[in-house]
Amino acid sequence: MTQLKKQVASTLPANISLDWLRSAYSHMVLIRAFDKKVVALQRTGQMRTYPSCLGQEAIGVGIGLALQDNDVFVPYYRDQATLFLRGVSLTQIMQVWGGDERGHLFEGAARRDLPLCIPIATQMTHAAGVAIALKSRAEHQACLVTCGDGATSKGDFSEALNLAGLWQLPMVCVINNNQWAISVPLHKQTACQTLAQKAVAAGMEGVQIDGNDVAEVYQAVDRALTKARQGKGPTLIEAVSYRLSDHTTADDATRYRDLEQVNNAWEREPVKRLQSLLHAHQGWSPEQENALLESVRKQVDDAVTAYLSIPPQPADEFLKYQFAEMTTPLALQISWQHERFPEHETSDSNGVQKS
Amino acid sequence: MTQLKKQVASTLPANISLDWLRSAYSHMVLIRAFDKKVVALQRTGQMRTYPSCLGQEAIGVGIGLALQDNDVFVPYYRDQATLFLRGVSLTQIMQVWGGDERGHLFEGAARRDLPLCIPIATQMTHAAGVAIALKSRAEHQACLVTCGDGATSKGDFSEALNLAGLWQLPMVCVINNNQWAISVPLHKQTACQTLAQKAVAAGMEGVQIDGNDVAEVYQAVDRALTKARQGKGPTLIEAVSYRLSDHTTADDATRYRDLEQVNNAWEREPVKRLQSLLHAHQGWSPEQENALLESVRKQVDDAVTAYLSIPPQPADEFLKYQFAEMTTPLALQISWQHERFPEHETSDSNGVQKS
Amino acid sequence: MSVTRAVNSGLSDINTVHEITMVEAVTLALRRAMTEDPTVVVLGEDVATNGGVFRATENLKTEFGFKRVLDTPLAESMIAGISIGMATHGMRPVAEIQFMGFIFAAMEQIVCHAARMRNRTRGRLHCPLVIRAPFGGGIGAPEHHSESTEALFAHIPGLRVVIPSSPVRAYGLLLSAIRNPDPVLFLEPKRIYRIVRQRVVDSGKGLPLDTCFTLRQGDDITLISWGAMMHETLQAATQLQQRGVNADVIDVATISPLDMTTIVRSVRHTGRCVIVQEAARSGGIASEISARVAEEAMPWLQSPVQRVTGFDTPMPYPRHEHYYLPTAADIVRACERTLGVI
Amino acid sequence: MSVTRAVNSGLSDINTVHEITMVEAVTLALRRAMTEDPTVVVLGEDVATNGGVFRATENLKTEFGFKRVLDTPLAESMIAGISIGMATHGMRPVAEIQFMGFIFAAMEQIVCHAARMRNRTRGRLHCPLVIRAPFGGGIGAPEHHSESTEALFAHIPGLRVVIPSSPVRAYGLLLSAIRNPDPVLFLEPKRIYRIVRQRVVDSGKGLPLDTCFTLRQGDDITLISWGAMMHETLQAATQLQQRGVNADVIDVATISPLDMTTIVRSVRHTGRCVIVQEAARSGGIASEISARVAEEAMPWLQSPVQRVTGFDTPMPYPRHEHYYLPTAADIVRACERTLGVI
Ligand SMILES: Cc1ncc(C[n+]2csc(CCOP(=O)(O)OP(=O)(O)O)c2C)c(N)n1
Ligand SMILES: Cc1ncc(C[n+]2csc(CCOP(=O)(O)OP(=O)(O)O)c2C)c(N)n1
Ligand SMILES: [Mg+2]
Ligand SMILES: [Mg+2]
Repeated sequence: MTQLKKQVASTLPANISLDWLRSAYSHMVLIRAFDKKVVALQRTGQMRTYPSCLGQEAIGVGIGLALQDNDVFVPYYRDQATLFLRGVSLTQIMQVWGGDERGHLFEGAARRDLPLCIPIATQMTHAAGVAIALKSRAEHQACLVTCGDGATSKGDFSEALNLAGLWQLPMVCVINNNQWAISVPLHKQTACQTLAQKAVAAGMEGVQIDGNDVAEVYQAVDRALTKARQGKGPTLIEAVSYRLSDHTTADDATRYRDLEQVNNAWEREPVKRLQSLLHAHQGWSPEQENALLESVRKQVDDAVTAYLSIPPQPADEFLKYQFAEMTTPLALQISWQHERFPEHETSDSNGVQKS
Repeated sequence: MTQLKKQVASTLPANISLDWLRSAYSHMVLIRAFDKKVVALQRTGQMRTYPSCLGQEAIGVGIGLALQDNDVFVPYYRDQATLFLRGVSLTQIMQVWGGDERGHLFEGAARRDLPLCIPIATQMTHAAGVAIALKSRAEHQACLVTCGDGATSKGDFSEALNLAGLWQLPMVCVINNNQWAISVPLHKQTACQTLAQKAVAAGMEGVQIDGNDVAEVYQAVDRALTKARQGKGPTLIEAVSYRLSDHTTADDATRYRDLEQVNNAWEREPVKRLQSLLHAHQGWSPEQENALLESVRKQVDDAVTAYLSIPPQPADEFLKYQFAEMTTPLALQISWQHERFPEHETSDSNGVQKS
Repeated sequence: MSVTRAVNSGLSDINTVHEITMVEAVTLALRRAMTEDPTVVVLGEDVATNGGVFRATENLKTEFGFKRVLDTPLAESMIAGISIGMATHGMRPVAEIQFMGFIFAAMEQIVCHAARMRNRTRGRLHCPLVIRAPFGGGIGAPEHHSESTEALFAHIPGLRVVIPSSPVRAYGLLLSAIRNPDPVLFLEPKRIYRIVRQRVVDSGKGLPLDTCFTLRQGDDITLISWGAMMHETLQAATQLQQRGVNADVIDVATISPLDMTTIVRSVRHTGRCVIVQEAARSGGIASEISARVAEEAMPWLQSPVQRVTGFDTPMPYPRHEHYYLPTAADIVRACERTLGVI
Repeated sequence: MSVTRAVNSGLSDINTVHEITMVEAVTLALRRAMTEDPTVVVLGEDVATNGGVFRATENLKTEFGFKRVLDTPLAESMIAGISIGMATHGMRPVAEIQFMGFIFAAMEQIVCHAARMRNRTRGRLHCPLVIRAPFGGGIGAPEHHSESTEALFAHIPGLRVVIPSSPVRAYGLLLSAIRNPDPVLFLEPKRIYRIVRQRVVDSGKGLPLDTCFTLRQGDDITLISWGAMMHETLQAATQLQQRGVNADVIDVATISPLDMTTIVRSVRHTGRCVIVQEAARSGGIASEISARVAEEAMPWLQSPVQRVTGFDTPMPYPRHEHYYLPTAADIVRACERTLGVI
């Protein structure tokens, strides 16, 4: 296990090009702008409870760039960056957090990915199951699952790793160690010195990396994925970062943590840090920055416009996805919705919305 | 972590007297005889499904001798030896496995102990809770919990240890590693090289010991209990042994394991091994052996007689322990039992059995 | 039809002098219980420093210290399991499950242990614990934060399930739940955590468990509900009254064990019965009550019992949850059917 | 009173030519499903080398190899969770929970994920998995090995709950469950695993889910049950017949979603109804059926529906479990009450 690097590197990481860094930087800037916008939408009542990924962009982007299209991604709820890189549109991400299941109609490489998982750590065993399926077809793909630091206390985490280690599953788990589980700091979550060493209990490899360094995240994840695809077993990666935002828009972190700690964390935040590195290597000009910000603004604005113009589902639509075939009780309940809501709010019998 | 000793020691353990060994030996012989008898009772229809502790006597006796009366014991289901040393009568142990809750009316030091726990690993968090209670009263007692090797795969195991490590609870967990979870051998349960090292994930101490050496069990448990009572935190102890019997009387182990492995295990079984040690040190005579066997036979026979003569509970009795106060629905259901069963099979309104 | 008599016992009226909210009443009861009994301990995720995500445990850590208000690691099964261990050894844990949607990880501990410890040991040990959990929809929370799955717990022998529907009842029932020597699941309808204020006297007086509360008396129809839906049910009763129909309105409060005496007495009197639940329709508490009413009051029933319920789906994500939740209009319509006016 | 017509479709008669037991029928269906569909995989504790503690998966490992018959580590939540992952990715896992009493650790996965994957992704993903679990009392097994908690699962939207009561139905329903694209909890009443043999043709034909089976036809009273209690229910029907009372006997089979059409049709015909369940009384499936019958057939009912059930306690330890289990005599007595003869 490596120990968390505390200083910010100023040399270029080996085997990483300036182009790659520029691209990673662009993604990170986009996600940060997007995230900020969604929080703003929530404040104005156009968005539901939303978990910001502020400060975690390097983890999400590093993972997203390392995943191949035919790998499978099993997200938790703070994975906006990775989902976007998997092909989920910003609009769909907003749709999910705007309280609409249709956001889960993922596109692109994500069409086989699992939906966001809210019950903590439960996604861990799903990922093991996906990995079993991939392995059974000898497809040389891997499954990558994420979770938070708090999630490591929940039984599912251990159960899934134990199985992954035992069956040598093509699975990579990245812990987004943002040091907080809502109001509970990591040192009140476990006495384990690092989360990476939780891998010992599963007889598998554990690595701790700097989750604010997108290149390090990318390289560690890429290495672990390659290993998994080659049938060489699972890896647990602890990516150490910091949750710069409130837990969600429903939370007020000033109730439980010092501003000083947060300010210190801002010193190491991943976007600024990568920008400095690019600057230090003459890899990024003010013009490029301006062009990027402009393009990002447009992308985000377009996504918001699209999001805000999605009509609600008809009042009976949520009754249609319980089973592949309609059941008698549900058919009856659909008819009740037709009585409860005016015609234009329910779809016709073919499931096509009328208005 | 120590590694499992494979050879049988022939020197006397330090700080252990011959007297102590003789006493431990007597308990082990008693439990073995008892265990054999209960299996026989099951074969003749006088006992329900029973999990033999054949081969695990050193673990149970070692723990039982190390526990103090005011410690709390949280057993799993294969803890006949320890329960007996806690003051639970052989009759009560039989009563539990004969399918009668009244066997759980433990006596002696066990009156505050938890009942046998059947859902695997769930007792782990109970023990942590008991340890919290002990710690909150600053009573300098410890809580000892047991589980099987299979139990270490279940989430509760990790959740409990994580908390014990974090809150430095006065808790000791002894894993009875008998190498099998019904038909699943340990190497199909986990890739973790030792179970003791599962402690790493909880940031606590883990020790592997020879579970066939009663003195080693006693000393490791005693040390861990002392440490716990002193407020120095929890310990995980992996006691390596072998399940010489079928999983329970409902199981047929020949279906899934080699006789050869079992025969090898018999070479290291704890009772014979302790007897040899005593013999080697002139600590045990044939007369003593005969007297012991005679006393053991009598104890077991008396217990069986007592067990077989326990009358059933009245037909309405099981309805009376749901809540401290009788509820309306249950009172009604008791009246139904009075209609369903003849008067002599139900108790009178004071809960006193009539016949 | 007769005149409705608004019951004014101070305990039963949702519309009394406004003073504290239901979530504040929960805090008040917790503080009271902790003050009078040093073995009462509050535990759960984010309950101490943060005071709970709904602030139900606000300030308790400051008042009682970190030995009695415990922020646990994130593991619901563990929270339930340690509560059981603590309860069997002289403590009275009041555990919070942050949202009822996350209680399922603790199901094994609740079903297999909390609810059985007394029976299994024939009374040698018992398990005086309370598990509190906010539940129900209508606040636009993410997936898993809005379900009403109380029926799953009401079918577990040995477990009490208590649901307050007003600040006064939250205070009184929670105190009784904590003092009760057996395990209680205390479900808090979070939609009404803050919508009503009520004068709550911190008298330390508990309210009876296993007992329905009659919130309004009337001769024409019996309306039965619990939790947040009491609100819509009372609204419906008011609308009915304006049309001259007087409803007996019953808050079940303890959904297990059920106080069928009060319910059957009312239905035998009114001859008509509508039961309102937010939970999924099939296999809910409304079905249990409906079955019992039919079995025990059939000769008195002038028309079949009606159930107004949620649907046999999970609660939709927030954008569409209003499609799911029963409304006062739904209740009135069911009453009309029962009364034969439509 | 009319003459009982014993239905002889070969599917519905518990007393046909003896050939294989119900547990053997389970194995036969598993083998058939694995043969015809290479994505079907069996997993669980002790299912491979040991062939399952009840031998339901006997020899499957030898026939299909260890890649399709998986002995898992001991963790029910994990078993359910990996099944969900596998099912969303092209496999059809058939997971065994060794005893239903140990399913609670998997509750979160079942409620929060298996039952919701299709809805939550609006049909993009689905979850074709089967969880098999032996359940019910009467074999004298230790604590937690004898409960009937099917009602807890029948209230979960998105989950099918299927219970066979004969070898023929075990075979046909399990095949249909495995082929079904949605999650099915398949509960096997272990008390009747081996007490009846029946000729089962390995035709590969499934039996319809979501459909009751009428095992006997009669005009005088409707007897409704499922699982092992079908046995006592049929015995009671025979005893009644000897007294000239002819019962319509319905095996519910799929307890969620319920086929109320068949049930209501029968009760409207007979005017009397007794429902038999082994599970604890309050909040069980019998209550759901009773409520629905009362709501939909009240004008036809000549007397209130009767429920014959277990008690509101856990199953007693084996020595006293006969005090708990409903008997044919209990059912006959309830019928007598319904018929007004006592
Ligand atoms: C099983 C479960 N319990 C509780 C919650 C409520 N909850 C949501 S997020 C959270 C903290 C998670 O912390 P962590 O795993 O560190 O992830 P982070 O949010 O910090 O990324 C909690 C307790 C939940 N979603 N699921
Ligand atoms: C939660 C749960 N799942 C399954 C079972 C069935 N079962 C009883 S014992 C056992 C194996 C336990 O093995 P181990 O933990 O090694 O203990 P041992 O019996 O070997 O002492 C299993 C699977 C159970 N009792 N509880
Ligand atoms: Mg975190
Ligand atoms: Mg073992």
